[in-house]
Parts: sequence; C-alpha cells; structure tokens
Amino acid sequence: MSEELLTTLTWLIPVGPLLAFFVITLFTNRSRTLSWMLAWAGVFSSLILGWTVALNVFAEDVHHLEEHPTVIADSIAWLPFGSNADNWLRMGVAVDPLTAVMLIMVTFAITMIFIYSVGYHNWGQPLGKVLGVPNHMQEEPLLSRFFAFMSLFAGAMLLLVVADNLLMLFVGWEIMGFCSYSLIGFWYARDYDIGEDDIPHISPRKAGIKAFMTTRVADVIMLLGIVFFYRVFGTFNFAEALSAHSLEHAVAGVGATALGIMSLLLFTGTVGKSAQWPLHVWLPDAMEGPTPVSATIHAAAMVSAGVYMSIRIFPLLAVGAGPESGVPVGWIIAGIGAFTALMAATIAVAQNDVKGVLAYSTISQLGFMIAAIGTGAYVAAVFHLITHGFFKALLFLASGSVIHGMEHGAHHVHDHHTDPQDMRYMGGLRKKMPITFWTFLIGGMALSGLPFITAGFWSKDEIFASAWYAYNHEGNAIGLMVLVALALAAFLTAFYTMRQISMTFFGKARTPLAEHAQESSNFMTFPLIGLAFFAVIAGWAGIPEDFPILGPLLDNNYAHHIIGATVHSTLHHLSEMGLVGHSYAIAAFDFVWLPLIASLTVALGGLFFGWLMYGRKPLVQGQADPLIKALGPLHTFLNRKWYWDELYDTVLIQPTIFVSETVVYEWIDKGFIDGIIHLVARAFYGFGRYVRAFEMAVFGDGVDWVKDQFLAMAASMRQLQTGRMQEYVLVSTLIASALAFVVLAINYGWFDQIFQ
Amino acid sequence: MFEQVFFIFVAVVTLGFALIVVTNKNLFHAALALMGTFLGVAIIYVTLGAGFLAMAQLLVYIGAISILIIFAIMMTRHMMSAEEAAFNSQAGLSLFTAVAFFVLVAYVFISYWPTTPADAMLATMTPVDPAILENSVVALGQSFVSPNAYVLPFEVASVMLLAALVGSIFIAKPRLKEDEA
Amino acid sequence: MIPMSWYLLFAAALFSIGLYGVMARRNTVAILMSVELLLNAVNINLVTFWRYLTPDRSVGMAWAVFVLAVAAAEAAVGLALIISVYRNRDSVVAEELDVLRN
Amino acid sequence: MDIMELLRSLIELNLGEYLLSVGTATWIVDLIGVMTLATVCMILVIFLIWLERKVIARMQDRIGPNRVGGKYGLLQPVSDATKLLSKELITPAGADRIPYNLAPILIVVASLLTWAVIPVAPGVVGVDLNIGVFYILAISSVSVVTFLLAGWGSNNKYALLGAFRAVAQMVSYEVPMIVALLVPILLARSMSTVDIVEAQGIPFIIVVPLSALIFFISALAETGRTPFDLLEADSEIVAGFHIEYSGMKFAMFFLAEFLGTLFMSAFFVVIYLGGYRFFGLENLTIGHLHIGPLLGFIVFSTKVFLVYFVFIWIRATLPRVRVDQLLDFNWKFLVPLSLVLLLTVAVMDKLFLADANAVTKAAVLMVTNIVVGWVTIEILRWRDRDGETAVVPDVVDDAHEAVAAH
Repeated sequence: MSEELLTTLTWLIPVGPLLAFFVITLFTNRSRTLSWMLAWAGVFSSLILGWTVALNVFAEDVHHLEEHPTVIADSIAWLPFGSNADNWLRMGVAVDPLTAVMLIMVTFAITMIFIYSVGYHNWGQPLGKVLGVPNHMQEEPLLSRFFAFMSLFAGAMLLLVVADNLLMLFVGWEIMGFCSYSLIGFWYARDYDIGEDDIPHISPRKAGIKAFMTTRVADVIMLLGIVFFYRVFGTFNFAEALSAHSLEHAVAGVGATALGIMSLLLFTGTVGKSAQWPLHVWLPDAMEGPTPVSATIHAAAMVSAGVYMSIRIFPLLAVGAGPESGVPVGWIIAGIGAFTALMAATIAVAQNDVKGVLAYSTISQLGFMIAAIGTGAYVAAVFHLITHGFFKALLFLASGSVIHGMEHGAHHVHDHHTDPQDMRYMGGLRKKMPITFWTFLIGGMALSGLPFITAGFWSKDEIFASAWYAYNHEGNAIGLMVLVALALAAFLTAFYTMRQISMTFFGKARTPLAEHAQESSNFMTFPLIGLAFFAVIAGWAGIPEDFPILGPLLDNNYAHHIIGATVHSTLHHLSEMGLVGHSYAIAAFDFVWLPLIASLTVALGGLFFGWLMYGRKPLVQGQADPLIKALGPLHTFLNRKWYWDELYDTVLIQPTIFVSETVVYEWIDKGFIDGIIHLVARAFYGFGRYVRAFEMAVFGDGVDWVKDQFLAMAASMRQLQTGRMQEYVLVSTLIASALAFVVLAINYGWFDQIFQ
Repeated sequence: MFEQVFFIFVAVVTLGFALIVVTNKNLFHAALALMGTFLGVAIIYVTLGAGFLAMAQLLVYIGAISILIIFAIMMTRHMMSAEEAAFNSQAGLSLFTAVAFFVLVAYVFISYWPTTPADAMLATMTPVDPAILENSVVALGQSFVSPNAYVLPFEVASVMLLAALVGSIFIAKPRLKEDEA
Repeated sequence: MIPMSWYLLFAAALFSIGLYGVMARRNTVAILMSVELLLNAVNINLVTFWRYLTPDRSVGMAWAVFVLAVAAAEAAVGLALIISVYRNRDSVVAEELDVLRN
Repeated sequence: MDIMELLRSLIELNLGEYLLSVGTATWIVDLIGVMTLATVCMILVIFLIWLERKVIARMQDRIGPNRVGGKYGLLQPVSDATKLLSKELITPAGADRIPYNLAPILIVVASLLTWAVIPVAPGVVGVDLNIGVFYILAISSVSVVTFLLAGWGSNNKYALLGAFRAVAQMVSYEVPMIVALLVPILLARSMSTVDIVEAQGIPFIIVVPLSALIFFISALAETGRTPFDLLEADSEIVAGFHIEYSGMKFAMFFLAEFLGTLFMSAFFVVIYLGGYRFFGLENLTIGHLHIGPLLGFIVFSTKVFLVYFVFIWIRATLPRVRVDQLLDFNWKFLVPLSLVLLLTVAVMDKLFLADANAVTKAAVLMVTNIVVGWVTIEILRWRDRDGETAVVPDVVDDAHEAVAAH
C-alpha cells in the first residue's frame, strides 16, 4: 500500500467510533438496536483500519525500522499559538512499531468488548423498566447511551494511540477520563444497603466521581509536565522533541535533572491513569460499572493508556534515570511499580468479589509494567502490556459472564439479596458454564504465567530477564529489587488466580444461585473465545530466539525486534552521548537461566499452593475461606485493602473537609470577611438614610413639577399626531424641500444677493 | 435627432399616463394607465441599453403587479364609485409640494452636480463597447451569484420575497369564524 | 444623442407625479399605484447612472433588479393589507384609517 | 445564405443607387420581414382551423367540413371568416369602452410579437435577442392582462369569472413553465433562441425529457386548450371572457388563440426539438446551390405541425379538469417537480458533467431525468395509498364571491 493511503487510513482509525458517538447521540438514541449496530460499525472500521496499518508496519524491514521507527507521520496546522504568527500547534498522527502493536491489541479487544456488550445488556430480551440500575435478564433501557459513551471512549483511546504529539494524547486522555466517569457511574440510580459488618462498598455514581477526582489529581500534575515539556522543547511532537539530538540540546540547556523532574511530572499522569500506588484507590471501586466497562478501562484502554504514555516518552525517562540526572527517576518509577505490584497482589489474595480480585490483579500487573519501565525494560513492558491487555480483557469478560450466569440463577430462584459477584456463593460452575470456564481458565493461566504455553509466561519472563540483566551486567540494584518484588508478586498472582478459579468453578454449587446458573448467550461467548485465542498466541511472538528448544523452533523473536525497533536507535544514540545507562540502551540480550527458573518456580509454585489450598478440596457450602485461618488478622488487613481508603479518608479527606468547612467557611468567611462587609454595609446604610431625607425634600417635589410640565407639553403635542399617513408624508416632504432649498440658496449665495 | 424625438415622445406619453394614474377617478382606468406607464418605462430602459430590465419590467410590473392591483381594485370595488372624491383635503398643498420638489430636483440636475462638472450632465451618452452592453446580462447574472458581489443581497432578496409571500397570504386570508373552526 | 439630464428630469417628473399621488389620493389602492411610480422613477435613475457612469460594472442594474423584487414584495404585502383592512373596516380610504390618532 | 441578406442586397442593387440610402433599405427590409411573418402566421391560422376541425372529426369518427371548397372542405375557414367579418360589432350596454376595445387588439399584438425571436430556418430570425426566451415570457405575460381587460370591459359576470379563471391559470402555469425553461437555458448557456437551437446537437427532449414534459403541460394550460380550457368552458361560464364579443372582435380572440397554440408548438420545437436542425440537413449544399435554409425551414415546419398535431390529439382525447384540480396539479405537483428537476440538472451539470463530452452528458442527464420522474411517480402512488383528498382552495371561492357581488 502506498504511504499516502496508509497515512489516510491512520487518520481514519479514530474517526469511526467518534462518528458513531455523534450519530448515536444526535440521531439514533431512540433506537437501541440501531445504536449498537452503529457502534459496531465504528469499532469494526477501526479494527480493519488499525490492523491494516499495523500489519503494513510489521511488513517493513526490521533494520530499516530500527533506523526510522516512525513509519507514518503526518500533521496539519491546528491552532495558532503564541505571539509568532507562524507558530502553529500541529495535530497529527504517527505510527511506529509501538503504535502498531497497540493498534493490534486495542482495536481487537475493544471490538470483542463491543460484541460482548450487546449480550451483556440482554439485547433482545424484554425491555427493562427502571433507568439507571441493572435490570437483570431485561434489556438495558439506556443501551444507546452506553454504546455512545463506549464509542467515544474507543475513539479517544485510538486518538491517543495514533497521536503524534503530547497535547493530542492529552486530549484523548481527558476524554477517556470523562468517559470512565460516566461509564463507571452508568447505573447512576443504584444504591446499596451496607450493613455494619460489611466491607465498605460505594455506589456507582460515587465510584465514578472517585475515579474522576483521583485521576484528576494526577492529570493536573501531568499538565504541569506538559507545559514544562513545551517550554523546554518548543514542540509537542514526540518524534521531534524526543530525538537524541533534541534531548542533547535540552540537557545542555536545562540539564538532565530538569528533564528528570519533567519525566516524573509526566509519570504522575501514568500513576493516576494506570492506578499505581498511591493513586490506585479508584480502580477497585470502578468495578461498580458494567463489566464491559471494567474490561475496557482495566484491560484494553484506559490503564494501558497510562503505561503507553510512559513508554511513548521513554527517552525522557531514560535520560531522567541516566547518569547525568540528579533525580533517581529509575528508582522512583521502579519502586512505585514494584511496591504496587506486590501490595496489590497481596490484597487480591484476600478478596471475595470476583471482579475485585481481577481489579487488584490489574493493579498488580500494571505494577509489573511500571517496574519494567523503571529498569529500562521498555520492550518487556510493552510486551506485557499487550499480552495483559488480551488476557485481562478475557478475564473480565469471563467474570462478567459468570456474574451474568449467577444473575440468571438469582432470577430463577427469586433471590435478590445474595451478591452474585461474591465468589463464596459460587462453585461448581464448570459444568454449568463450560465455555466460560475454559476461557476463564485460559485467561487465568495466562495471568499466572503457566509456562511455555500462555502469553503471560513469556511476557513476565521477559520482564524478569530484563531486570536480571540490569542487575547482572550493569550492577543496577534496581534490577534486583524489581526482580525480587516481582517474583513474589508473581507467586501471589498464580496463587490467587488458582484460588479464584477453584472457588468459582470447582466443587459443588454453594448457593441456589450457582445451582441454577446458565451459560451466557453467543454474543458473550464468542468474544471470550476470540480473546482466549490471543491470550495464548500473543506470547508466542515474543519467545527469545535462544530459548532452549522453542526459540529455534520459531526462530524469531518478533515482539522483541519489532517493538525494540521503536526504542533502539534513540537509546543507542543517547547511550553514545552518555546520557543514559548502558542497560537502558540494550534491547536484546542473551538467554540466562536464572530468571527463567525464577519465573517457572513462582508460577508453578503459586499454582500448586493455590491448588493445594482450594483446588484439591473445593470449598463446600458454609465453609470459611481457609486463608482466614492461615493468615489471621493479616487476612482482615488484606481483605480491607490495607486500609488505604480509610487512611486517605483520615489523612486527606477529613482534614480537607475540616479546613474547608470549619476554618475557611466558619472562621475566615463568616467571621472575618463577612464581618468587614457587614461593617461597611452598616456604615453606608446609616449614611444613606441622611441622603434619603435630603433627597425627598429637595428632589421629590422639584422633579414632580418638571414632570407635570412635560405632561402638559405632551398633551398639546399629541394633537399633532393625526394618524393620517398622507399628512406625514406631505409635511416631511415640505420640510425636506424647504431644507433643500435653503441648502441650495446658501450654496449659490442667493441670500447674499438679496441682502446686499 | 431621431433618438431625441423618440425619447421625448415616449417620455411625454409616459408622464401623461402617470398623470392619469394619479388623477383618474376610475381606479380601473388608473390601473390601465399604470400599465401604460410601466410600458413607457420599459421602453426607456430599452433606450438605455438595458433590454433585460425592460423585459423584467414587463414580466414583473405588467404581468404580475398590475394584475395584482386590478384584483385588489375588483375586490374593493364598491369603494370606487364615481361619487367619491378622488382627492383628499390636502390636494392643493400636495400639488404645490410636488411641483416644488420637482423644480428643486430639476434645478439641481440641470445646473449643479456635486461630483461631476455641470456640463457632464448635459453630455451625451459616452460611447461604450457594444460587447459590454451585449454581455451586461451575463455580468449581471454572475454578479448575483458571485461572493465578491451581490450573492448576499440576492439571497436576502429571495428570503424577503418568500417572507412577503407567506406574510401576504396570512394577512389576506379570511379568518375562520369560531363556529367554523 | 440624449443627454443624461433628460433621463434624470424624466425620472424626477415621474417621481413628483407619484409623490403627488401618494399625498393627495384618497383610495389606498391608488396610493399603492403611486408608490409603484416612485419605485419606477428610482429605477430609471439607477439604470441611467449605470449606463452613463459605470457601464462596465453591473451595480446599477443589480440594484434595479433588487428594487424590482422589493416592488413585487411591497405590492403583494400592501394589497394583502388593503384587502384585510377592507374586510375589517369596510373602507379603503386612507383618511379614515386613523386609529393611531393622538 | 441569409434570406434577409439576399433581399437586402437585391433592393440595394436595384433601387439603392437611385432612391434609397443604405439605412433606409434596412428599414424597408425589416418592415417586409415583419409583414411577411405576421401575414404568414395569420394566414396559417385559417389553415389550422380547417386542420383542427378535420383531425378532430377523424378522431371522433366523423368526416368534418366537406361542403365548401371541394371534397375536403378546404375553403370552410374562408367562408367562416367572411361570415365573421360581415357581422355587426355589438358593444354591450354598460361596457367600459376603453378596455373593451383595447383587449382584442392587444391580444393579437401580443401573440404576433412573440414570433419575432423564433428562428424558422438557419439565419432566418426576426431578431436574435440575447434574452430571447425572456422576451417571449415577458410578452406572454402581457397577454394575460388582455383577458382582464376583456372580462372587465364586457360588464358581464361570466366574462369576469372567465377572466379570473384565465388569469389564475395563466399566472400559475407560468411558474413551472419558466422553471422548466431554465433547464434548456442552463444547458445551452444562453437565453437566445438561436443559441439554444445551435446547442441542440442532441435535441433537448432526449437530454431532459422531464423538462419537456413539464413545459408541454404548462404550454397546454397557457394556451387554454383542453384539458385546461376552463377559461372558456362552455358548459359552466358560457364562453368565458369573450362572451360579449361579436364579429371581428371575436374573430381576433379566436385568431389569437390559434396563433398562441401555433406559437407554443414553434416554441416547443425551438427549445426541445432542435428547431430547424435535422442531422445536418439545414447546412446541406448541393453543388453551388445552398439549399440548407430551405430544407431547414421545411424541417422546422414539419416539426411544428407534428407538435401541433399532438395538441389537437390531446384536445380530442382528454376531458376538462376541475378548477381545483387544475391549481392543485400546478402548485402541488408541477412546481415542486420542476424545481427539483432544475436543481438536479444544475448540480449534475456543474459538479459531475463539467468535463464530460456531449453524448455522455446527454445520457447521464436523460437517466437523471428518468430517475426523477420515476421517483415522482412512486411518491404519488405512495401518497395515493394514504387516500389524500383534494381540497378546494380558497382562491377560487374568493373569485366566485367577488363575481357574485358584481
């Protein structure tokens, strides 16, 4: 395909869903069927275009790609900016291998989610009557709204992926923030009765606000970073600003430390969007939205966007972490990532909500990626991002299917009090929902990293290998820290995955709900199968070439070469300039046994322990979680999510409320400022009374007299108004003629002649 | 020479018709005279080389406006009996005003002109390339749709015509009585 | 050839006659007819100036056409008003239509 | 070779040196041309009356005129004319004399004036105005006035009612006619009749058949012939606006009607049937003999009579429509259709066919026309199913009221 055609196609990738959003909102929102069909049309167009563009990029020669990673770049003048008239902000698209792999994953996952959503919202069933709450087994009455927002979300994500500059990326970023707010709060009328003993559990609309506000905190800091970025580089364009030459210039200008601070400011955006500690608290609550939304936010789109942004600005992070920099950017990023990965994994172990486990699992896996970014293993991070996108979307959709089946059961037995999402009430769903079970199993194995087959294994192995390399060859202690923390987290991952699968699918049904659960419709199972395929296959693209047996079999580490092409040349140049550490600049390294063994051990070990505790003897009805006994009070601590919410409430929210309500409102506003105002008001009021008395005396009667004169004059003048149009014409013509005569006379001097 | 004689003839006849329009008691005859006036003006347009306008004059004034007026005359017919006075009480003063107005304007036209020398008013028609006159219709048509010329006034005029159409129908339509509605 | 002032004088005469009609006639239809005379006089002026002063630009012609359109609209609306007034007040004499008096 | 030119050179050759200046010769030639045109037209009408009676008789399975002037009754119109000329001219009591007498004169004048711009053969045209079509429309609008004059002047309620009907009908049908005419004007890029004929390498009836159809229907209404002969509907208003006329004055109305019909045929031929053109016959030269114009004239005449035959045919076939149907058909069908057609053709011509060659252009426009027509018919069918009933418009009521008050 010609380059112009590809460029045009790239421009068109986000257009389909955005168009679908507008058309649904403006025209078809009355017809739910038409709306979802339009939304499908939008994402299918993106799927076809995105894959066409991506496959064309993959077809390029790897060596050529390494030299010129940006295959497609096109931009148009957008806004005049600054005092200089020639200085235009440009809006454009750019496709490099990183974008291409993102396009593959994002478009596919989103398409699957769109397909799934139709079934999830029970299209074709009798129409639900109540707006703003889930209508079990009935068609969602707000289906058009759902698909409109989903389309907007998809369009924004694709816009972000193809954007060639930071500002456009931020636009997509913010649209996604808004969409996540409105979609998490999609069931806006839903409220819970939460008992004293229950775990605190917030309503969807509050969850939406929480997600929006939390990410907002990060976005504001990120905006500072964007401003800084423009100030330093004079452009928003990634390719221009982040070339080796430009960075060298910037280091010479403002110094590497400033760049490190800038990278940290921008990275804060990632922390918010990708739910890293300390801003991770919104993500578990975001589970209040419909499951397709959870899948979109936590797998395909929004959280990926955070990691994607970080990798997009990788040269900045690399320089910030480099030897010239005074800020330990590498340590901070890797530390946050590793801590988040470990912490979230521990929390996930003790969760009972089927989606809650996945939510914390997501945070944990994102921690993996962030930690990898911190060690400079950008390729590994991207690889894990892609595979995670597939299998986590799969897991969410499958868990949604499980919940759907449970709701079917609940509807069947008329039990509307038991939480259909709670794993303690499930069990034995393997037979009831075979497709869901098998796909969930595949997803779960991929998540826990079942060796050699699943995608998750290969991508985690890549992270471990990179971290080990960073430690071993570079003496970079970050690598060791990351390796240890992530290995622990991976172990926990495998464990809780096994726990989840066992509790959900194995054994016997523990409630009537699970007893009467039913396999979901084809709309929902087809996407599961599609995603399951990629949850396995996607990893095979990244098998190291020198991996025993399997490596030579495939003979090419596609993922590594293709993704590596993005970072290779820039990092190489930066390394030669001494701006980044050696390990950051290396994309390919030899196979080493140690990380492989570590990864094998933790995966298999975790799975084994999980099976030992839950799979061997599945829970029976009424039996408590064996973990409660094993961990004791620690379980409560983990179950209550390390009390982060409570901590934030005490440390941040309550003081804020105190300051605003008591200090600012009561003391400063009401006491001090209002006091001054009241004083001034009283003074003027007193003065005004004297003035009024004066005015009544002097002006009142005098003005009345003038008014009477005018009235009398008007009464005589109105006689002139006869109401006869012809008289008016006559008089005005006469006057006009007379005036003209006078003008003529003056002009010709007739008066002078007369009066002489 | 011939043109001048022809012009004077047409002008005098036209003005005569115009006088009939404003003086004749019989409104129908006045309307006929009005048509004569329009025809005269159309001929004047032809002498000025504006054939298109002359035809438009025929089409619009004689073909449409005159007929409208005659319709109106017929519909308000019993107000035009010969017993009614043609003029109102201010006719004399009006005559004076009109004549004074004409004298003033004529004086200005003949003797004085603010932008051109006085003799320019007496100057004869400047010879124009016949191609320009030939193409004046084309130029006119293009200026109506050219964004650099009159496309906006043209559109406004069409909207105004539509508004007039709707408005006059609404005004003239008899109101339905309550029991009919 | 014909001097420009002849046309202008002709137009002025036509205008004055129309003006007289507007001021002196009693019947509103007659007044309307007089108004048409006024518009015609104006049009003659426009065309004359076009022909004598700017024959290469279609300004005068264009405005004459607009005046034509205005005249058509004016006639339609004016006659509709007259008919409406006639229907409501049974009179088309301008002097008697003085509800706006005082 | 221009016939007028030939005549002019002949006169100049024979008389120029002695009696006439060149300018005067031109005047004389023009005068001869005008006289010839008018006379030929008028004489033709006599023949046309015979033709019409004969054809209609044939269609109604009768023989028609067969007494006067031999087996075919060829002199029947002559005898009719003689009878009319010898009749007394009666002016009804209470008639308004000026309009009453002005009307028959004006109507014939108007009917004859339009012939000035009809090119009857290559180079043979009264005057080739650059606004020829517009001129024709302007003049035809004058003839509308004459109906009012006649109706008013006669001081007869049937006459006035007929005049009202005639004016309403003519003014209404002028709208679709003008809009339909804009289509060929648009395609020819000119309002000159000669240019329009010259632009018809492919006759416009093939290029824009729908426009031709609209024009033809409007022309039927404009000439006041069946099925649109409401203005003189014998059974309703006796004879319409010319009820009070007799003798030659009546004959002039009669003449004008036939002249108008003949003119409409000629106009249709010029605008849609390619005028005098027929596969290059109009430019034929045999040896040195330049017989093109003659052949062109024959072609033109043949076409005109063909169209005129269709007019007669329709008259003999179709019944009269109701007055509300008449106005409904115009305002609710013809006018919207013609506007849509004009827009479609303009857009196609400007946007898609700017660079196309003549044949492609013609084919595409023809297909467009057919599609527009087909869609219209489908819409009409669809509406028919809804059981839309005709509503008698207020205009007609008003007119009847006004006449009743007379």
